[in-house]
Amino acid sequence: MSEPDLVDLERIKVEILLDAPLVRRVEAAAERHGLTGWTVLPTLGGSGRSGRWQDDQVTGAASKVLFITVCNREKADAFTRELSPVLEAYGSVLLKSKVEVVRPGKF
Amino acid sequence: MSEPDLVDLERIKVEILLDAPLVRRVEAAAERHGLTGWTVLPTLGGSGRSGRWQDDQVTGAASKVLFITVCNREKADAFTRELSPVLEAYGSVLLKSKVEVVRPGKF
Amino acid sequence: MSEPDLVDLERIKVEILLDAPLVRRVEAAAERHGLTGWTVLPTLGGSGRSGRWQDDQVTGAASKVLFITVCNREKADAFTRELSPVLEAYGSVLLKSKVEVVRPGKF
Amino acid sequence: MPAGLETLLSPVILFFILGALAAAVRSDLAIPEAIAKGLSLYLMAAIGLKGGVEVSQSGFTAEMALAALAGLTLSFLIPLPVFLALKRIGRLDNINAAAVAAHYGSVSVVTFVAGVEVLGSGGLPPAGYMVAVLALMETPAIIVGLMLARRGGNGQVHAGNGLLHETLLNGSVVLLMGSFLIGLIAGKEGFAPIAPLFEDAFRGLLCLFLLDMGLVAMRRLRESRALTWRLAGLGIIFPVINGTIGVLVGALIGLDTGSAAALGMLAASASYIAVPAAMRLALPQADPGLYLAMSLAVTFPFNITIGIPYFVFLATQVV
Amino acid sequence: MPAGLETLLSPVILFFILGALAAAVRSDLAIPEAIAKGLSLYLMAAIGLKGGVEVSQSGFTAEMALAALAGLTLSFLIPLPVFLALKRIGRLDNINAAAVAAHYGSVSVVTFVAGVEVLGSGGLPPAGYMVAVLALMETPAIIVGLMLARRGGNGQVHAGNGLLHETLLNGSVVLLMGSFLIGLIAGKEGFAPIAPLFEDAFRGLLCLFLLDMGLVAMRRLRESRALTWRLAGLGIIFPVINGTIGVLVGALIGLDTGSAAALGMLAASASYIAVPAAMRLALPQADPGLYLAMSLAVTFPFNITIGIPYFVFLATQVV
Amino acid sequence: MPAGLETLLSPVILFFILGALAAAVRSDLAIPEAIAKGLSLYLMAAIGLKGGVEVSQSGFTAEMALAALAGLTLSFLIPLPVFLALKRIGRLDNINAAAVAAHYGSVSVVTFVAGVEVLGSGGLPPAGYMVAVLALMETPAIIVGLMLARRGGNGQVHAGNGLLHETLLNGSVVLLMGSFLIGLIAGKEGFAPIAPLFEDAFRGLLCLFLLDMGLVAMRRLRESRALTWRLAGLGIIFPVINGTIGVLVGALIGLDTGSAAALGMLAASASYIAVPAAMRLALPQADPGLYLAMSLAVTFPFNITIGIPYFVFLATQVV
Ligand SMILES: Nc1ncnc2c1ncn2[C@@H]1O[C@H](COP(=O)(O)O)[C@@H](O)[C@H]1O
Ligand SMILES: Nc1ncnc2c1ncn2[C@@H]1O[C@H](COP(=O)(O)O)[C@@H](O)[C@H]1O
Ligand SMILES: Nc1ncnc2c1ncn2[C@@H]1O[C@H](COP(=O)(O)O)[C@@H](O)[C@H]1O
Ligand code: NA
Ligand code: NA
Ligand code: NA
Repeated sequence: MSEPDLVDLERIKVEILLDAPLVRRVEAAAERHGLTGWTVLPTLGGSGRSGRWQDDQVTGAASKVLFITVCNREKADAFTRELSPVLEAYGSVLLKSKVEVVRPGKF
Repeated sequence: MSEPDLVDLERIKVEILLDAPLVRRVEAAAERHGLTGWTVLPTLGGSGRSGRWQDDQVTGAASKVLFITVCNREKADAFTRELSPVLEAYGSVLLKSKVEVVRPGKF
Repeated sequence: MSEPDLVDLERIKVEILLDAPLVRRVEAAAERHGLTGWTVLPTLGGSGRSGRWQDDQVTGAASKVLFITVCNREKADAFTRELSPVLEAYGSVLLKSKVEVVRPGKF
Repeated sequence: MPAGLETLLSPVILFFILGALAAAVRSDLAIPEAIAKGLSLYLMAAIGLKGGVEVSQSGFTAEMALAALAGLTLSFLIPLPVFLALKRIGRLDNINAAAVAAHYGSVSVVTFVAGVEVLGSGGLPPAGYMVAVLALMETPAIIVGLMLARRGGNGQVHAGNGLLHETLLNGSVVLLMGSFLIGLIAGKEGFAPIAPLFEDAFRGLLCLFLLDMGLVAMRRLRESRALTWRLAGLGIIFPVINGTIGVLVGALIGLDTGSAAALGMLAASASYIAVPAAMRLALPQADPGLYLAMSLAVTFPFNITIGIPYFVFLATQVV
Repeated sequence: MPAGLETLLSPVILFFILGALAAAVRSDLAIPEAIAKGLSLYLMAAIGLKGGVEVSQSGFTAEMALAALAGLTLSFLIPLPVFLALKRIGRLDNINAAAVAAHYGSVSVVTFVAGVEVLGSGGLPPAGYMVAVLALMETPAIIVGLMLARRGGNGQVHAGNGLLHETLLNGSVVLLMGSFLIGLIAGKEGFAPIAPLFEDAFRGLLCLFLLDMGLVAMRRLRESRALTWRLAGLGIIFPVINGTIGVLVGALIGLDTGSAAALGMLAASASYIAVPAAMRLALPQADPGLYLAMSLAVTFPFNITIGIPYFVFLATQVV
Repeated sequence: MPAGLETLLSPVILFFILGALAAAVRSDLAIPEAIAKGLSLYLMAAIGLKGGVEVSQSGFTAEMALAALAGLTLSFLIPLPVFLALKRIGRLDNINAAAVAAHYGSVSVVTFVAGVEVLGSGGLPPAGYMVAVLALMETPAIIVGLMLARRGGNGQVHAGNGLLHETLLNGSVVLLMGSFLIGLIAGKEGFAPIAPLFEDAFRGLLCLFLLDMGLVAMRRLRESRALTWRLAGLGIIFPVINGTIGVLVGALIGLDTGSAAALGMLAASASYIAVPAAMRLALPQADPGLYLAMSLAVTFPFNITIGIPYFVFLATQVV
C-alpha cells in the first residue's frame, strides 16, 4: 500500500459545542453546504463566560452537544462563516483543526 | 522544568467512529499491535452516505461509539492499515491527528 | 469578511481524561489559571497500563470523564504544568493539540 | 393552619427538602439525567391518564369550557404585568424581561401535580379536566413573550419558521394531551390494568422526582450569578398575586373548591419545561441562568412549600 | 370484529399510536435510550418469569416438546421463501435479502408480549411454555440467513469465530431463558413477593415501552430511504402468510387456542433485537436502515394493530 | 440447613447468579449505568424510609444507642487486623493494604438489604434502627484507612481540605440518613401512600439490581489482574471472622436475633459505594482494580450466598 500524497489526505475537523435544541438547524445548514456527514456527541457540563451548566434533560435548557463534521477547507470555511453569527448569539464554541483521513473521497 | 524537544512529545491520535458491537474486535486488533491504551466515548447520532442514525440501545443496530487511541506514528499507521478494510465494510470513519503528550513514555 | 492572520486564531486544545470525582479539583485549578471556559464529556470505558475499566456509576470508582479546555499556549502550558504531578498520581492522560478558533478574543 | 403543616411534612415535600439540603451542603448526591427525564415523562403520562379517565366519567360540561377559557386568558394576560414589573422593579432589559414573563404565563407540571396530591389528600380533588387546562396553558405565553421581546425593538428574535411548530408540538404538550385522550378513550375499565403503575406507584415516584427537583433548584440558586434580591423578591410576589387572581377567577366562574385552587396553582406556577427550551431557541440572548433561577430556584420551591397550602386555604374561603 | 376494535382501544396500543403520531408530526418527544433499554430488559425478565412459573405449575408435557419443535422448524424454514420473495418481488440483492429474511425467521419479543396481553384479556391465555418457544426461536434464523448470504456467492460474510458465540449468548436470549428458569425454580410461592413489580406493573410499563416503539417505528419509516412500496407490501404480506401458517401448525399439533394464536404471532413477527445486532456484525454490507425499517416500521405496527387480532380470530376458528 | 438452601433459591439470589453466569460466558447482557445507579438510589431511599418508619413506631431506646456504639466501634477497629493480614498474608504494600482495609471496615448496602430480606422472610426482622447503624458505619473506616496509609510513611495521601467533607456528605450517606429521617417524620400513616413503590415493588427491583451486581462482580473477577489466590482467600476469611464477631457483639449487648444477625452482616460486608470513591481521591496510587475485586467480586458474592445464611444460623444459636 503506497502512501498517497499527505496533503491529499488532509481535511478539516469542525467541532461545534451548541445547545441541543439547535442541532436541527445546524444539520439543515450542513445539508445546504453539501457536507456529506456529521456526528453528534453528548456532554456532561461545562463553564464559560455565561456561567456554569450541567447536563439537564428535564428542562432541556442546559443540554449541550458536540457537533463534529470533517470536510475539506473550503466547505469548512463556508459552513462556519454562515453559522458564526447564529452561534455567536447562542454563546457556542467553534473549533477547526487539521486531520488526516484514510479515504479522502468520502469527505 | 525545561521543555524537552517538541518532536519527542508528538504522537498521533487515532479516532475511529464505529458500530458498538465492533468494539471488541477493534480492541483485539489494538492489543495485537501493542497499543498501550485506548478510550471509548459515547455518541448521540449522526448522518452519512448511508443515512441518518440516532443512538438506539434497544435494537443495538444503530449505536456507534468513538474509539480513541494515542500512539506513535508507526503504530498508528500499522494499526489503521490493518483495520481499514474492515472499517470500510462497516462504513466507519477513521481520523488521525497530531497531538502533544506530556509523558511521551506512556504512549 | 476578510480573513484575519491565521496565527492570531490559533489556540491550544487541552484534553484531560480523568476520574470523575477529580473534576472539581481540576476546575478549581482552571479557575486559578484564569481559563475562561471548559467542557466535560462522558466516556464509556477504556484500557491502559492499569487495566481495563467500564463506566460504573454505582461504585463511582471507575467513572472517567474527558475535560476539554481551549486557551492560548502560555495558559495551556502553565495549567498543565501545575496539573501534571496530580494527574500522574491518578494515571490520567493529558493531550494538547492546535486548533483554530473563530472568535479568538473569547479564549 | 395545621393542614399546611401536614402538607409540609408529607414525604413528597420532605424529599424535595432533602434534595435542596443535599445540594446546599454540596453533597455529591445526584440522580442520573436519564432517570430524571424518565420520571418527568412518567408523571405527565400519569396525570394525563387520570384526568382523561375522570372526564370520561363526568362527561363534557359547560364548566369545563369556562375553565379552559379562563386558563387560556390567564396564560395570555399574566405575562404583561409581569413583564412591566421585571423591567421597572427587576431592572431587566426587554429581552430578559420578556423571556422571564413567558415562564410565568405558562405553567409547571410538577407544581400542579404536587397541588393535586395535597387537594386529594384533603378531600378536595380538582376536576379531571384541569389536566386539559394545564396542557392548554403551557404554550400561549411563549407567543406573548416573543411579541413583548419584539415590541422592545429587538430585531434578533429567532422566531423563524420552526419555532411555532416546535412550541406547539413540544414533547410535554403532546404527552399530556395524548395521555389525556387515551384516558378518555380507555375509561375507568381500560385504566384498571395499568393503574398499579400510573396510580399506585405515583406518589412514590413523585417523591424521587422531587428529590431531584430539590437538588436542581438549590444548585441553580447557588450557581446563579444573575439573580438579584429584587428579582428573588419578584419570584415570590408573582406567584402570590397570580395565584390569588387564579383562585378568584376560578371562584367567579363557578368552579368547585379544588378546581379553583388548582387554577390558582396553574396561574401561580412558572414553566420549567416547555418555555425554557423555546426561549433558548427564540431569544438566545436572554440568560437561561436567569429565567431558570427565577422559575426553578425561587418560584417553584415557594409554591411547593407555601404557595400550595395558601391557594387551598384561599379557595376554601372564597368558593 | 368488536374484540379487535377493543384491542385497538386498549391503552397499550393507544400509547403505541401516540408515539407514532408524535414522531409523524416531528414532535421532540423522546424517551431516554437508557430508559428504553431498561424497559426492554424488564419486559424480558417479566415474561420469562411468568412463563417459568406457569410451567412450574403445569409440569413438562409432550405438547410442550411439540410446540418447541414446531417453533424451531418454523424459525429454520421461514427465511427461505422470504429470501426468494425479497429477491424476486422486492428486488433486493443477495446480502440484503438474506439479512431481512433472518429477521422474519426470528421473533419480536414485544409483539409476543402484546399478543399475550390480548389473549389473556380475552380469556385465552397461551401456555406458559410459549415463552421458552419464543426464546428458542430467536437465533436459528440468524444461521439460516448467513447461509443464504454465503450461498449467494458473497465471500464477505464476517461470520468469524466470535459470531456464533455472540448470537447464542445474546443478552435477550440469556435474560429470557434465565428468567424462565428462575420462574421455574421459584414457582408460584417464590414469585409472589416479586409479583408487584413483574406482574402488577407490567401493563403500565408495557405502555411506556410501546410509546417509545411508536416513536422509533415512525421515525424509521420517515427517515428510511431504502424502503420501496414493493418492500413495504412484502412487510405486510410476510406476517399474514407466516402467521397463518403458524396458527395452522399450532392447531395441527394440538395446541390450545391461545397457544396456537401465540405460535402464529411468533411466526409472523420479525426480530428487532437479536438479529439486527448479529447482522450488523456478520453482514456489514447489508443496510441496517432497510432491515430495521421493514421489521420495526412496517411489520411491527401491522402486527400490533391488525395482525394480533387476526391471529386470535383465526385460532378461534381452526382450533 | 434447609433455610439456607431456600435463601439460595429465592429469585433475588437467583438473579444475582444469572448475572454472574451471563458475565462468565461473556454474554453481552448489560444494564445501562443510569438504570443501575437509579436502582441503587431507590434501594437506599427505600430501606432508609422503612427503618425510619419502624423507629417512629418503636421510639428511641437504650438498645438503639448501644447498637450504634457497637457499629461505630466495629467500623473503627475492623480495619486494623484486616490491614495487618493484608500486609503479612496478602503481601500488599501499605497503601493498597490501607485502601482495602477501609472497605472492610465500612459496609455494603446491598448485602444488608439482601440479609434483611432473608431475615424478614424467616420471621426474624431486624430492628428498624439497624438502618441508622448502617449509615453510621459507612464512613469511619475511611478515616482509619487514611491514617493507616499515612503511618506507613507515605506522604502522598491526598487527604486535602475537601476529602472529609466529600466523605461525610457522600450521596449514599445523605440519602440513607435523609430517608431515615423522612420515614421517622412521616410515620406509618405518611408512609402508606408511598408504600406501593417503596415496599411492594422493593423485592422485584432488588432482583434487577442484583442481576446487575452479578454481571459487575463476575466481570471484575475476570478482568482483575491484581487478585491473587491469597487475597481471594482473605476476601472469604475476613467476612467469616468479622461477621462472627459482629453477631457475638450483637448478642452480648442484648440485641434480638434478627438485629444481631444484621450487625454481623454489616461487620462482614465490604463497602462498594462510599469507600471506593473516597479511596480513588485520597489514595490514587492504590489500585482500584484490587479493592473492587476483593469487595465486589469475592466478599460480596460470598456474603450473599453463604455468609448471610451462616450469620442467621449463628444468631439463632447465640442469642
Ligand atoms: N475555552 C473553552 N474551552 C472549552 N469549552 C469552552 C470554552 N469556553 C466556553 N466553553 C464551553 O462553551 C459554553 C458556553 O461558553 P460561554 O458562551 O463562554 O458561556 C461553556 O459553558 C463551555 O461549556
Ligand atoms: N464527514 C463526516 N464527519 C463526521 N462524521 C461523519 C462524516 N461522515 C460520516 N460520518 C459519521 O459516520 C457515519 C457513517 O458514515 P457513512 O458510512 O458515510 O454513512 C455517519 O452516520 C456519521 O455519524
Ligand atoms: N494511549 C492511550 N490512548 C487513549 N487513551 C489512553 C491511552 N492510554 C491510557 N488511556 C486511557 O487512560 C486510562 C488510564 O491509563 P493508564 O494509567 O495507562 O491505565 C486508560 O484506562 C485509558 O482509558
Ligand atoms: Na403561571
Ligand atoms: Na417470525
Ligand atoms: Na464491614
